Amino acid sequence: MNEAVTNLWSVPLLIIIPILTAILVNLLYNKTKAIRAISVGASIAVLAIAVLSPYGFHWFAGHPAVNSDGTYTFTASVFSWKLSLEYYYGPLQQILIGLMSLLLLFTVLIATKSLSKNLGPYLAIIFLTYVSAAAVLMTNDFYHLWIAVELGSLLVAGLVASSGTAYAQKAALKYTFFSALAGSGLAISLGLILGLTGYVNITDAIHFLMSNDLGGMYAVLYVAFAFLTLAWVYAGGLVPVHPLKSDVYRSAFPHGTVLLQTQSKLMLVAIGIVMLRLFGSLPFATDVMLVISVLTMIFGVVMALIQTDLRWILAYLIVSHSGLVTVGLSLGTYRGIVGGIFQALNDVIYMSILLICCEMLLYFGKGSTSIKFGGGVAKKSPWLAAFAVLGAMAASGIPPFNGFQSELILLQAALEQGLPEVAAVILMVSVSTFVALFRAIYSIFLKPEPEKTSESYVGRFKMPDVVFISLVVLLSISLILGVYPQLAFSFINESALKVVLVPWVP
Amino acid sequence: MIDAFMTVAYLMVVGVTIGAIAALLQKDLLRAAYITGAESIALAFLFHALLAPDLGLTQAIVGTVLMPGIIILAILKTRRHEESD
Amino acid sequence: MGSIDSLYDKIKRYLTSIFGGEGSTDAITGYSSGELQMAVFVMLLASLFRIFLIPLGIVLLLGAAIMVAYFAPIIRTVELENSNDLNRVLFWVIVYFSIILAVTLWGI
Amino acid sequence: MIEISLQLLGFIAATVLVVVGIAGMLYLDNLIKKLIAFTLLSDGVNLALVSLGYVQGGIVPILEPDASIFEFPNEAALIFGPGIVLTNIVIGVSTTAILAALIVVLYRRYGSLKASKVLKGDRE
Repeated sequence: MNEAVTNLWSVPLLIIIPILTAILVNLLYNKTKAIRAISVGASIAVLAIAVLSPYGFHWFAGHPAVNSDGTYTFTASVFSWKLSLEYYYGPLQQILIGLMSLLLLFTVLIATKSLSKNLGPYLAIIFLTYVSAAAVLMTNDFYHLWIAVELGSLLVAGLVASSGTAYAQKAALKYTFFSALAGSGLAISLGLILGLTGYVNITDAIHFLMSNDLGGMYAVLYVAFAFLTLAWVYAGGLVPVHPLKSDVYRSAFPHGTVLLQTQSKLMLVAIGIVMLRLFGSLPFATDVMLVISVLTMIFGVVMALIQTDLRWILAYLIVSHSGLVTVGLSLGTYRGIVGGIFQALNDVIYMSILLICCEMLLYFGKGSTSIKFGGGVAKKSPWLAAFAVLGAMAASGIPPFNGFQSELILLQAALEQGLPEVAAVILMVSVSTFVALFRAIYSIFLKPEPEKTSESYVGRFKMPDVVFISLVVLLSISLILGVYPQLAFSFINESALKVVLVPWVP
Repeated sequence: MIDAFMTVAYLMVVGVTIGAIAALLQKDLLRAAYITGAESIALAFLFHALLAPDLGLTQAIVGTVLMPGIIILAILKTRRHEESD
Repeated sequence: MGSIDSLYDKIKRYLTSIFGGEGSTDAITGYSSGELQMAVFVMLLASLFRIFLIPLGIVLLLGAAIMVAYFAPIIRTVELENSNDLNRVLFWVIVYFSIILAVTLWGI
Repeated sequence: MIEISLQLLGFIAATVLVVVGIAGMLYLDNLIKKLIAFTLLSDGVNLALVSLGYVQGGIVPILEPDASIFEFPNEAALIFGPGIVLTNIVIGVSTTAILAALIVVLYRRYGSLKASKVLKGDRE
């Protein structure tokens, strides 16, 4: 029977509201009050839409799915050729986009508080970065995936370069040069998959690959996999490009890095799930992904250990924890995928706490967050010290916080697969995160202040209310997820089961 | 008829190749930008020959005007010749 | 002379010769723990080859242990290879890409 | 003389462009030269994608009013390559613009276009 077309209302709003806000804010350029009102309103609206929206599909190009008897349907669960560009908004998308909207709100609040020059274009780039991550997460076709990844990489460069230092501009230039290789690789990969299957829709492509014997054309599929891996590595900052990505994380403003790391982790999850769905059954595919993730974890954490600047330590730890996300995905089992996605969620939360603390240190210290900060910040701003210590505990997987739960699941998943070595590497990352972070936190916050700098920093540091509220919210989310992780599992479970059991369903 | 067409195609492939290499070997950056434009015309013909005339038109406009324009603007804002040392 | 003891001495001597001081500053603790992490990681990676053949894993593990003790301070090399030079990153990406292609196409 | 199809010719030209582009990005020191190499690389990728859709003896994939609908799918060249390429050209232009802007800004700071001077690997 023929059904009426019921497109979901929330998906286009989630894309269009930030784009319109970006255009408007860019036109306003320097009118701080108007920009603040519009951008805060838009991010609250996006957050409300993400939380309140029902689940469902949105079809562009309007092709209905054709049944075998010639009728058409829009129901996703029955087998049929979709032949359309489609977006899917499900539980996984809801929790990840909802969290990203919350972080967008905090980022916008902090940015409008701390910056005054060129505020409009900066906020426009922030909103567009949000759009790119949301689109990659929701899309179920190759065109949107490719365009969102390409634009996301350009926006990363823009966000970094707008922080204005020479180092940031160099980092942006290097990152954009590299997008030539990765973006072209992604285009070739999509071209090969489209040429092989003939379908833009990922569901259709998987159906085709499952129902047809490719014969000698399997080599083409492998080449497509290799190019897609290159794009995955580039978008998420995994091992061969991690020097460039850690530069990017280091040299943006810390509140910009909050959104940057959210974007790259969401892209890792989204593209990783697409790769699992498409290539999960190929021999060696998940092995290649696993090797890349293990190398990312270890190089990130070793480079974090040898830094002497809190911003560099955080940059390399973000890279290393991206490896934790992808190791779960690349194990390919149900528990591994749940652990990977849950790790991405937790990672985004606790790294944001630490990055906002870092932003406050920059604000207090007039530009210097090196370990040679001098100590004694805990006496002047005890709340900030408490937040930093608790955030570091969450990051290194200490029980009452959320990092512990996801790392436990990852360890179980690795041991289930018979890979105790990978479990050992996960433990090494967890312990070294603790060492690297507490080395910095001790010498910035807890060490007594040297006597001679008595003329500077007299009195207590006053933390802005916005920052205090956002830190409290993030820390309470972290605690709630750590004590009661089933809250997040109810969102993640379904999509992990789908990837393992019915990979063609988005 | 077909042979003439293929001959032109061969010529264009040779033109693309030589243009690419010549653009990168120039010492004068402005001339390198012009050569990129010429290489784009050959590329546009190849697109046309490969049954994608719309892309041929796009490439002809973008590749001969927009891309060299951006590069020339960058050269005018910086320096024209490569540094020697 | 115990091998662990001498390895630690080697790393510490190397790092104090670079940074100066008596071996308890921020940089030196970080570098030495990073060095030990790399050593453990190389041995773990070698032992992963037990998936294909258990004796191969044992042999590679022993070989990796000997290599680690022999080439002891590798942390500066690791740091250099992880530098953000554009050409170096491009080089590593091309190496990676060819390895991925070789491994996956080998499976056919 | 060996018979070479137009598709193979396109792939050869695309390979040359990609190889020249990657080699230029790796070995040339001038930032503008690296930018030109980048445009060559994206041109090569576009050409490869267009050649992928070529059908020997086919027609342009535009449905004429008097053409037969049933023969059209068998004769027309495949459309997916051009669909990607059109976007890729536009993305290439915007990337080129961003790169050129960053190069100009860095030139004002350092007074040099040499990548070995501007982009050498260092920590702040």
